[in-house]
Amino acid sequence: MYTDKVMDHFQNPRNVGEIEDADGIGEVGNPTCGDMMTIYIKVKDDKIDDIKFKTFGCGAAIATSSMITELAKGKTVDDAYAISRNDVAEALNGLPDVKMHCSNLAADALQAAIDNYRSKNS
Amino acid sequence: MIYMDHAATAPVRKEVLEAMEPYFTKYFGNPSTFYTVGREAKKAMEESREKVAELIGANPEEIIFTTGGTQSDNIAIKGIVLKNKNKGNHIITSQIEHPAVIETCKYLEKNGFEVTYLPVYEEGIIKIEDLKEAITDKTILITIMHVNNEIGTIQPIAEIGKIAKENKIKFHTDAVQSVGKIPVDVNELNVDLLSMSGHKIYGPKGIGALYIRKRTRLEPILHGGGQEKDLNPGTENVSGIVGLGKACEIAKEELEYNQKYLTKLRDMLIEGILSNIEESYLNGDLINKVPGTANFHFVGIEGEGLVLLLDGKGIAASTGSACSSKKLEASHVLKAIGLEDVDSHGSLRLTLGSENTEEEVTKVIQATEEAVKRLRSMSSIWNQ
Amino acid sequence: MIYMDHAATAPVRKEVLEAMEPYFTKYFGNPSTFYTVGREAKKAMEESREKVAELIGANPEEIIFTTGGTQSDNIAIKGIVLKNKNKGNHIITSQIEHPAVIETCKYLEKNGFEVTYLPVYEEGIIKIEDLKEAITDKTILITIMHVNNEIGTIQPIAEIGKIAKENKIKFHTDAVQSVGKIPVDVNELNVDLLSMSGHKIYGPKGIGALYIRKRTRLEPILHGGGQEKDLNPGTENVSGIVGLGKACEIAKEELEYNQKYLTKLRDMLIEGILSNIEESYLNGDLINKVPGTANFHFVGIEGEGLVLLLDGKGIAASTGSACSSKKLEASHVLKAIGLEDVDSHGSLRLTLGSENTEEEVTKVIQATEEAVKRLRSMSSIWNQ
Ligand SMILES: Cc1ncc(COP(=O)(O)O)c(C=O)c1O
Ligand SMILES: Cc1ncc(COP(=O)(O)O)c(C=O)c1O
Ligand code: FES
Ligand code: FES
Repeated sequence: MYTDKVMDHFQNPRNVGEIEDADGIGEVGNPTCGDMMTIYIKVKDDKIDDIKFKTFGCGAAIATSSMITELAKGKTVDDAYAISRNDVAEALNGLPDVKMHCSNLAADALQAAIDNYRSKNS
Repeated sequence: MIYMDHAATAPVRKEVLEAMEPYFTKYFGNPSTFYTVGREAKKAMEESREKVAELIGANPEEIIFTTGGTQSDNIAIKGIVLKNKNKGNHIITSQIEHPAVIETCKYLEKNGFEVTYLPVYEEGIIKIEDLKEAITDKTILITIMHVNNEIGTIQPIAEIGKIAKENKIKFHTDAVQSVGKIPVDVNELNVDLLSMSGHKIYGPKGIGALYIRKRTRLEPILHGGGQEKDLNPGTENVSGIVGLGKACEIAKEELEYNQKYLTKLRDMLIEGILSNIEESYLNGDLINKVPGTANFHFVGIEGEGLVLLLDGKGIAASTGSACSSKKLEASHVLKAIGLEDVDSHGSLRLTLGSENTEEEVTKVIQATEEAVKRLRSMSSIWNQ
Repeated sequence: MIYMDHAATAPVRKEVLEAMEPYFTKYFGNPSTFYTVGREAKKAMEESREKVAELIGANPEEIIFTTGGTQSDNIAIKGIVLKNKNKGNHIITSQIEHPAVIETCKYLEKNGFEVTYLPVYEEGIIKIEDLKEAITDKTILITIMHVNNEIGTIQPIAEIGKIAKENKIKFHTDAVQSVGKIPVDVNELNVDLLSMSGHKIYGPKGIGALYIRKRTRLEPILHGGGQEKDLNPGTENVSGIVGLGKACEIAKEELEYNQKYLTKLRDMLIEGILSNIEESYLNGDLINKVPGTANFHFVGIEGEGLVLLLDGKGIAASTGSACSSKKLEASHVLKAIGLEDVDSHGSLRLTLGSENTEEEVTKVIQATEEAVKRLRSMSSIWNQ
């Protein structure tokens, strides 16, 4: 069902947690639908300096959260904002069709966090 | 591996496989033929029919072999309503039936029939009052499952059957999850039709049976060479039939012991989980429940992840979470007993079998505790 | 035992049973579950789907598993006509189809459909001219078997398929008796749907497959948990599926050799019987025939007695005689090729398999000669 990469990120998720003094927080999803994702970012010199997540959701939701934090870390804010759901799915060597929306969620959460950061810094 | 998903399927017992083997290679004849190797096959089939009948208190002539629980349900429900459509068009069932029954009813709704889906309340059990109220002079079939596959609750089948009889309405029960697990007697239960499946009782997959009370007429839904009273045509799955017979024989012998043993294991499991894991709850009634089944929900986590983490520790378990289903819909059963979507997402079903041990139960409690902790530590909706 | 009734069923090959065994007890999981033991089952199922597809030149996604040839025929025929009933109500088939097709067509006739049964003449083969004439603008399905199970004749499927395509009519073929015996390629044959069965090719009973060309839509006739593209719901018969896959793999490997070998044995059989037994005749075309099948009639005797005498000598064979059938009707196939009832009563079908030997053929010729002589010696309609 899941690729080895997905299972790896599910079982050993990177960057789990919260950032106390985050520069941006993005929260998407709905617990009723079984998914709820929060991404915290810390920005330094226009780059994602630190990033953490917390997710209530399926294996794919956790793995995509983990993967997007890896993809975003160190990128400029603009580049991080441009990460698409396909980028996430591809980096995980693919996701089952019904789980593609989970990677959507991860991209949305990161964008929401960046929006939140930008709104505070404009 | 610790296998705790016996409501999904069970391994074939060694004795069952041994009984089957000669019918693949030695007595391989087509039971419709009348030379020796065909007659041997036929004979084995009829012996198996007797064993199936014996387990449920029926006559062998009242048993037809099918390709599983789903086909039994389809043959029974469509067979009765198509045969009796000039008498009425109303069917009564429950909200927590297996898809084999629910989807069949939905299909019939699209074809001119009306269906009442009785509620089951928090306990997961229908109310006889609701049933009585639902009956009209157009009601031609009541179909209510004996034991639910997700939460294990037992419906008051004998009582339903009495009411059906009084009202001259045909009564079918899907007993796929009760046969071989609790006592099932077609006469005590007052049923006209009863579905069962081999692979839930340590028999092979792809074989089942349908009990059809004498003088109950069905319209066939499959057409062909006339096997199984014209209701399941096609060359008979002889080895599967022999396996089903053997599985029934063993189930009968071990029923009493297993009921006690599995009740003990299950209660240990429930006690262990509820006392060790905070914010954990049992789904469905505790008392009217089949011995081996326990269904929990854990606040703040999602069931698919839980099942995957348990799998990582060699434990096979199941969830009613939407995220694990193909259609991303939460379990209709958990919904029917009043669980909020967010709670049904955190559900875990553990169903025990006779090969499980106390040691395994202890391990599963511990592994579940760890997995729930871990998932909560990364959950965005868990805050302690 | 000398087994010469391979058109009825065949023993499961040793390699097939060996391939199946782990899926009863070790990889016994329900393929719908997503923990390891369920995923193993699912994986085996998909590998098997590839093997089935490969044997008939299809894509794996175009294969669904069924419970046998009869179910494949029912799912295909009813599925197509119910899906397309707003386009027309006419079906074309032949007079010599298997009951799985004929009875399905008769049932549809009772439900508003019209069916043309094409004649097959003395050769047992339809005429393309007849087919062309039968087509109307209401025709929504042509269903014609590839190889007949009684006389072994091969229909011009590729040609029929071409005409169906030109007229935009869906085309189904019952290939239960051709798959694994002669080359079958769904694209060369121009078919939209093709039925096959496991137990005719040394696989297990109770398992089959249906090829459904991409973008061909069917109305489901069974309802349940959505397995096999919603067309055959129910927990999958994993061991059976694995067995079918293995049987297909072996059939593919040995096809060329077996075709030659069985043709040789069969010709030896035909030559031996016709030259040794007076007033003996071959039923159906000799040329357009599957390698292993030979169907005879012997003047002055009755088939059931013949089969019983042969059985007494350890030979398993079959007859188209009414006296051996449940309904006491003579074979509709022998009738369709113009045999008088009295002749079809004296019919004998011998169908060879790869485990048969020349020595066995010799013995069968001799035993048949003796048995026919014996029956004639007591026959009231035999006078020499
Ligand atoms: C209650 C119930 N009914 C019907 C079925 C269907 O049985 P089968 O999988 O043999 O078709 C199942 C199990 O899948 C079940 O649990
Ligand atoms: C031509 C043909 N079609 C269909 C069938 C039915 O197949 P099954 O017995 O697998 O249902 C058979 C054999 O019985 C057959 O010979
Ligand atoms: S969170 Fe529900 S499917 Fe991924
Ligand atoms: S002669 Fe007895 S059944 Fe035909």
